[in-house]
Amino acid sequence: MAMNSVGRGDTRPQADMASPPVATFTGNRGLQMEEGLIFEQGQDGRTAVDLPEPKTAELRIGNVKPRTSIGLPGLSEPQVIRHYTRLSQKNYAIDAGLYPLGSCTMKHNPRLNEAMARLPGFADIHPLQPISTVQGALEAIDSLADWLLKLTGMAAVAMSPGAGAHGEQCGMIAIDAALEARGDKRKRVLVPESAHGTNPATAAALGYAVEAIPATEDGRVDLEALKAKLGPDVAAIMLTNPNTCGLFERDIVEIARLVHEAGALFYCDGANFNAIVGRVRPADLGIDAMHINLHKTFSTPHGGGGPGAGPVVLSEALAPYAPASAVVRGPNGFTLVEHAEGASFGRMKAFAGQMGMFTRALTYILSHGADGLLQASSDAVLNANYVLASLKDTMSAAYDGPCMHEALFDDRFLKDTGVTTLDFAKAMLDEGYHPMTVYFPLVIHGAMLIEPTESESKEAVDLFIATLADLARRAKSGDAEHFTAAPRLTPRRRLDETAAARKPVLRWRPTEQLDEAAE
Amino acid sequence: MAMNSVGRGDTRPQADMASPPVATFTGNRGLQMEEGLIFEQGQDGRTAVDLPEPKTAELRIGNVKPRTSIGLPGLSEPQVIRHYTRLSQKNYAIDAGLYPLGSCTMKHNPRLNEAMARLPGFADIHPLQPISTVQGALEAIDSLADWLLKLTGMAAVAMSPGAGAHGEQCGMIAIDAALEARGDKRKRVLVPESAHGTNPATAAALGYAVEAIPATEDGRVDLEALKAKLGPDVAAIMLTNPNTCGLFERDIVEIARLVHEAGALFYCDGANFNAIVGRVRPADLGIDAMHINLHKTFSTPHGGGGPGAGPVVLSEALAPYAPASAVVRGPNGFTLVEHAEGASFGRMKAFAGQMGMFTRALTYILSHGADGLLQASSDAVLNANYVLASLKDTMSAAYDGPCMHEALFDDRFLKDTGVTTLDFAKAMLDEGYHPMTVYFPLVIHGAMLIEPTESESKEAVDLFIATLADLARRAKSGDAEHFTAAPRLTPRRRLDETAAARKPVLRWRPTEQLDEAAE
Amino acid sequence: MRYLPLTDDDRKGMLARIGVSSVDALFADVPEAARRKGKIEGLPDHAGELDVERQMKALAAKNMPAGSVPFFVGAGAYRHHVPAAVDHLIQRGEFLTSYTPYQPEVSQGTLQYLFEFQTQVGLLTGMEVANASMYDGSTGCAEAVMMANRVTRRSRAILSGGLHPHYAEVTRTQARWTNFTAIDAPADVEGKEDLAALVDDQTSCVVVQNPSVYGHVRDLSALAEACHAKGALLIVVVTEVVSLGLLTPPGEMGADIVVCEGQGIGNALNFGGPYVGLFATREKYMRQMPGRLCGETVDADGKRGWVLTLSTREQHIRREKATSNICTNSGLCALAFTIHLSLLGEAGLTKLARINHATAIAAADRLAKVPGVTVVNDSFFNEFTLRLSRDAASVTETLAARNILGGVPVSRLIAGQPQLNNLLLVAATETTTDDHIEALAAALKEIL
Amino acid sequence: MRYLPLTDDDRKGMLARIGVSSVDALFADVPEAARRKGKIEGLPDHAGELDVERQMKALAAKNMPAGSVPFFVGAGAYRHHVPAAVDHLIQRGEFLTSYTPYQPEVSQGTLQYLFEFQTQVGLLTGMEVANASMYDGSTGCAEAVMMANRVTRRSRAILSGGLHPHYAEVTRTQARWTNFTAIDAPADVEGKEDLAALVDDQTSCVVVQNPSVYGHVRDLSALAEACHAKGALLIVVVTEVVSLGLLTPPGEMGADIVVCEGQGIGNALNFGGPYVGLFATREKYMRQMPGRLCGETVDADGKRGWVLTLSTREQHIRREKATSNICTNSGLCALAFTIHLSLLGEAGLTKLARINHATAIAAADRLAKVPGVTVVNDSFFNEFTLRLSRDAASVTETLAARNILGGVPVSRLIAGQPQLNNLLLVAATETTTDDHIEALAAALKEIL
Ligand SMILES: Cc1ncc(COP(=O)(O)O)c(C=O)c1O
Ligand SMILES: Cc1ncc(COP(=O)(O)O)c(C=O)c1O
Repeated sequence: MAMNSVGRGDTRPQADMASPPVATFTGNRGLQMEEGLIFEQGQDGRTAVDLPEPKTAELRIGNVKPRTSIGLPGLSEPQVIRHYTRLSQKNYAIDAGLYPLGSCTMKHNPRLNEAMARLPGFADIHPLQPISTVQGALEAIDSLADWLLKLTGMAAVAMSPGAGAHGEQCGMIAIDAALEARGDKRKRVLVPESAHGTNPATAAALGYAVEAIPATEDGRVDLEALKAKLGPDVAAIMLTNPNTCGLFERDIVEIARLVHEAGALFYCDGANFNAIVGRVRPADLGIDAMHINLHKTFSTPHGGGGPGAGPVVLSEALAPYAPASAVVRGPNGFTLVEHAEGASFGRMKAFAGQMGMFTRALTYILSHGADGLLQASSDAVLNANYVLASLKDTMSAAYDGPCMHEALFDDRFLKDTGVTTLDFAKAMLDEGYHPMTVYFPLVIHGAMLIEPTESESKEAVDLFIATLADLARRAKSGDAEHFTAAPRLTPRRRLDETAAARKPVLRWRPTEQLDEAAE
Repeated sequence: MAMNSVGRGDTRPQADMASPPVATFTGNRGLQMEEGLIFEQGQDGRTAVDLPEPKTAELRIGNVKPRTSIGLPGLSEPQVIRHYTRLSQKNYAIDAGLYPLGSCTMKHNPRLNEAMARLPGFADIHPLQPISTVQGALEAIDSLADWLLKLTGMAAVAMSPGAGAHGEQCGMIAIDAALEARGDKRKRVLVPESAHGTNPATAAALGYAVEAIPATEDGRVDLEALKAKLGPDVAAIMLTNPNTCGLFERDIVEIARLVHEAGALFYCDGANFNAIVGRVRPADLGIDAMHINLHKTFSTPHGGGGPGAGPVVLSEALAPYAPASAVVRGPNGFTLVEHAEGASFGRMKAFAGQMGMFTRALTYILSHGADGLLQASSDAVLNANYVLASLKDTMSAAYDGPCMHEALFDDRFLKDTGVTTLDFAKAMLDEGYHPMTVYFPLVIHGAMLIEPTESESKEAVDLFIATLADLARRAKSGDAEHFTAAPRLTPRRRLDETAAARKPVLRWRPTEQLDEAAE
Repeated sequence: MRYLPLTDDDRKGMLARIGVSSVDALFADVPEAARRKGKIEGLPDHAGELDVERQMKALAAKNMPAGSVPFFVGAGAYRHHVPAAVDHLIQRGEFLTSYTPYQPEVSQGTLQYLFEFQTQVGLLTGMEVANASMYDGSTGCAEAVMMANRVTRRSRAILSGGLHPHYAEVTRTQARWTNFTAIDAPADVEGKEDLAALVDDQTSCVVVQNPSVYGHVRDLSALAEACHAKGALLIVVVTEVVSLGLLTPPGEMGADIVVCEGQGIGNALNFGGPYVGLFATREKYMRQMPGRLCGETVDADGKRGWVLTLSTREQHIRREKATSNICTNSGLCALAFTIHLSLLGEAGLTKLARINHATAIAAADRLAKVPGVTVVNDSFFNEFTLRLSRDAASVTETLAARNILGGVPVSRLIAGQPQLNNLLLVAATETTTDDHIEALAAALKEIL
Repeated sequence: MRYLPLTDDDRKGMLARIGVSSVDALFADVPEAARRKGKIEGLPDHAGELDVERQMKALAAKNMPAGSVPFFVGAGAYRHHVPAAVDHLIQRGEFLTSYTPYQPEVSQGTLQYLFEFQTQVGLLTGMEVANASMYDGSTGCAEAVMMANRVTRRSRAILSGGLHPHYAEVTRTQARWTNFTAIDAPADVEGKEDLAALVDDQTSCVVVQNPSVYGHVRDLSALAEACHAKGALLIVVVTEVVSLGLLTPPGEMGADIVVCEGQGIGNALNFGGPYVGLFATREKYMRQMPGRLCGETVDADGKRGWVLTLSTREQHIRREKATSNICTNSGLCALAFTIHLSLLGEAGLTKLARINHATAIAAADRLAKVPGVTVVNDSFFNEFTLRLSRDAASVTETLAARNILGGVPVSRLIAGQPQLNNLLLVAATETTTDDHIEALAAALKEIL
């Protein structure tokens, strides 16, 4: 590894010296702090904001009573800062290490994007200000939309969905609307077995019977099976491409042809668009709708679970059905269509979309440019194939390469070791790695889906590979306990999820209430 | 403790379960990452900035050769972010825990101050822009100066010194200049034994013989000894008040009288001004000069060692000698005197001072207001006395209370335990506490100087007290090994300072150079 | 490219290990016809920070920030002062750049704040349980109706005429395409509607907003009883979360589901998003909730910790049988909310709400004195409706030209109802000064 | 008060444990005469964030930010683009709110970056060792002279006429009060001074700036030789650190001590501070250096780590025998420097320097065409001197009135030398656009 070939005394690649058990009074372990709930730290009357007295004590709240007590804890600012700083220190993050969660695209989140999203001209404008006072915001949305259209080759884009699943819903409603418009109500939606859970959930919510399409040996849609399932009551296929096994659907053009021939429409789950940006225009594959997770492909930060944004690109056939709000470029500047007009199917969300995500994504896109986006997807695919090639003999690859942006392994290499995929993942935590996505896609036994992304250096990927290889050797060598007892070096060890679900405790309650409840 | 009386399952006060030793391949331990030097991660041609091509390749650099190689490593932005994020995770900080470093005043650093200092109107202005374009900056400096003058009651303030020690130098030069102006060159400066190292260092640099004033049993200047030392060749006394033992110099008014009587001047080290802000005006004590560490009393962040700012307030007698640059309020706005005029002794530093610290301190001061500053110093003193009262029987207090903002202990309670002050401090690291200041002031054996500051809640101070009491009990119980082996849970265990000093390695060098050097 | 660490040498070495000669070879599965040679046309190449910053600032400069002018715009998004601590903390990489807490051992930070968030939402709304957030209030509203349909096994929802029109549209869109019926009550400008009469034993739920989009504040207890009498649920929508610092919470009025737009605490206006939907209900409906839930448990050493729980409701486990398709939610906005609310605490939130109310009273009283202006409301929290002597949309444009953002014309929200054209929604918060109110009053006096 | 966690109940309980009845009792040691009763007069009480923010923003609004106008001001402080990553990282609480790394086991983050900083400074300046920072370049300059005095046991320093006048003043002030002699060479506007002749065997050092304050770039090798021949040291001052990306470093020219203002990398203009002084020397003088030093070592487990070292030079150990009284230095600014330089790397810094130089060439060539303007310099890095047809100070005021910050009149730096009154220092960096240059040229054409 380059990073260790120079310098001296770098301790990284050495095995860590085991230190003896140490008990502490506080429960803290050096810089790893124990921290109670915010509710356990409150005191009456204390607050971390200084506010002036209200100008009047008068109340004009009709027949509603003013509230007497809420139950919120009172803390000072230093306490709140410390509390959330400590909580943050219990999290893994891209900023701190490789985060190879397949399908989730944990790539670098540039801080420039954060700074730009916080310009008062973007952050401090209201969605219902007069249109004349938000021309820059509309232009930014329009620019981003223009990039998305050019990169996908599609006819239109609905910007408002709040995340990928919301985008799926938007796209599928558009398909519904188009079918309805031609008086052709259909009943079934075809979804590969390997699909992300949001696909069947979305289709089912719209009242469709969801039918699984099986996969071939090599991890793609079984074309013959698909043909057999297609028919006049199939409304759409929902296909992820590159698919959730990290593979490009080789027959996708043919699939599109067959789907259209059957009078159905083609919804493409674009969560993995990041593998092909700049290299393949989805329009050229024959799709009708695709959501783009700005929080994956265009790097708006995941933020511990959100927010995201899921604009949906649409074909000519679906464009008329796009929901409000929509930005329109006109001769005298930009306007915002805020009411569903014409064939528009309605509205997905209040206001005009996840503006804060748009500014970040646009900043990311302008920074990369056409050449950079192409290089990014190339590097993402290169890194994944490098992992696949380097580990396929040590671990067990689900499919031969080449893969796209993520490499899929199964648990055959753990056979008879007493180590499960979950154990293997937990041992990675002790090594300072967030595990890959595990047990997804469901079609692969003990699946491990590794997406390094383009943000990782070769040095980092090399160390990751070496670590996984070492763990695999260790598992095979019979040291199952190293895995089943893992993690042991994390802020918490394995958590009892069964107990959590059996008698759910979803919120803190003051002791008195708990006692009452127990009575 | 209030925070544990409600809620349930809070693990904080329990003793931590010891976990078995675990070796890892990476050397990482869960979220605690190993990280090499930036120089060990570079690759040629890689950079984390994208710059356009220069408009011309022409060089106009006279007879100087353009540089061919520097030796800097090339990294991408994600690598740099990760590197410094990981480094930060190896640091203790106020944000993460109680930081009771006596004399250092590790109080809460409000983020509002950071935000205000970064307003382009403050951060993006040049010190040599036309004065008409920086009126707001000069007004901010003037406002801060006004607060400092009102809080101290002094006649003038020199704003430019870069930190406390620089302020000392400024004040002592002013004293020098005043003495010189009256044709009265003197040779000696009196400094208490307990003084901070910067005091004698400053006096010595100005060519003075530094003479120690002994302390009384109760930790104050020995008035009789002082009288004996005062004489016509004494230029000044440098006295910290509250002093470095955390005590108010009871006789300070008398001391000032005696010093002045002897024709000398009174330099007060104001590092501990935070104990008395709003309660005592130093002018009323009879001092002639005092620096104020904005990075202590007024909470500009310490930043791992700086920057700070050390404005010096001056008496009428010294005011004429203040250095450039100085802000002057005039009928047509503010002006900046940039050249030493009249009796001014010169210039301490380029430009007009640590503006970025001024804006932070002013924000802090405006936030607190006169009432809040008084409450802050009251709470600081209360917290310290609470620690003193709570631990004086478990540990050994150097002096009886009341103390000011910090409580001083010695190592008598560790007698015959085999545990030193240093060991005790290192055991605190395992408990998640930064130790107090140790072995300072030098006059106290094995000194432990605890300054909780006003930013700590009673709950936090209670847990701190309980932890120290537990450690003290543990030490007395004969478990010396727990201390001598500490710390064991920190990113590094005890570091070999002797080896570091014996053959100093002050920078990284590429392996080739090291090999050459070894030959 | 500053974000890409691989060097050309790296790439060569890696291709060699893979055993292909170029990256193109890795894309062999792409049908020939769909492979693009060279870059996609019409798009610029990469740009440095300075350059991108200039482009983005140029766009930002074409907008009129709320903070730069007298500002009275609300109608579902409110400008409150967010302490600097909030933005500092949510930008810590450990929060910002982490994923959904699927590996709880290294995600306790996220999980614990979600648990705190759920608790805060429960306390604020007066409900028993809350989820870990929805995209925003409007999507939460639609999800609430779908949940009510599941709980009651009915499919007729009644939407109040005081419900924010965008919320109603989102819910109607859901209704239309996921097959339930949404009955719209007429615009309730005066705040006098009585929906109880519409509730029958086909009704799954009544959705009512409090304060209503026109600002009226009402006790909903009677409506709740009417709903419950017919086996329907009462869904209460709150678009201004700060109001919960002053008003009896929906939970105490008998609400079964409370949906709230949480933006007002911790989050900037952001031209409409990202925001954060609060979603709370009674314990007995817990398993019908959409979205993620964080629950308490213990680890292998017996220490308290948190995990995502009850995920058998969710799409990634339950797939086509999930309670909702939501996956990514509003995590970081929820964190901002949680931190801001922790800073406020009981005393702070209560006072903040009082200040908002007092400021709005001052604004209403001052504006009522302007000829051509009538205040419609008897009751309100921090927003009320004005009836102007002429078209409100053109008035707001005229005000904007004078650098005053004077409110939201109702016609902006509801198209095609000319009788609403003169109505203007005016909001005031703790950021509104006397000078702002005076400026608006003076300008209106001239314009009307 | 939001920053104070103690409640009145807390205070009561604590006083009880202490055994006093009031906090006042804790101040019993304060002489009666000096005790103030009640608050200090004439000062306002505490204020909330919103209020303070308004006050501070009002002040900020009275300044003209460099980024808002064509900007050519330099003379010791330079406006460069600092990547957003820098400010993000230095605001992490673990860096921002930590103290000097006195407990190395929990300060490895700070120590490691200081070690990296020292290495970077060594590489940039071409010197062997560097310290962990000084307040800024000017104080570093004075410290360098005092160090040279210690090393040579002499006390006569020669200050170049090309040295920044503030640096010269700071050094002269030190000289005057710490008893050494500083000999000022006359202002070297043309960049032709020859100091070698002044060096004698009483000379402790020659202090020369490169590029000089007038912008001239010179090879100092001959001067270094002349110094060494007489047993004197050559101190080279660099006020624009970015120049080290293009020019042969002082170390290669034979400098013994290099002092550099590091602001230009990583740090904003900040109206003059805080900045960061870089201080480097030869290994043999290591123990004579002022300031903190970070050194490599191992821990009890044999792992590499870092500590503050050689502190026997420093005031806290050595007291009156210390090499300097410096304690607090410029830690966080050094971190900003280190991060920015890590982002730049070899390729980035080199290119950045080239861009600066090329932009300055373009500016010089364009301005030279303006009637009434003569470019004084044959050589420069990114700043040069113009001789105008009239008083430069009034010209900059006129430019400012037209929203152009056109440079620094030499008379602002050196008072009382009328022959310098028409000289204007003009700097250009990567942030300077063609439009800016054109705007300045056009305005000068009208004004002159
Ligand atoms: C393949 C796939 N489809 C859809 C989604 C849903 O996207 P979101 O989480 O943005 O709703 C995901 C996200 O995890 C995904 O990986
Ligand atoms: C008592 C005392 N005096 C002087 C100083 C020096 O201040 P600075 O570090 O700002 O130079 C300190 C700082 O530690 C101090 O505690």
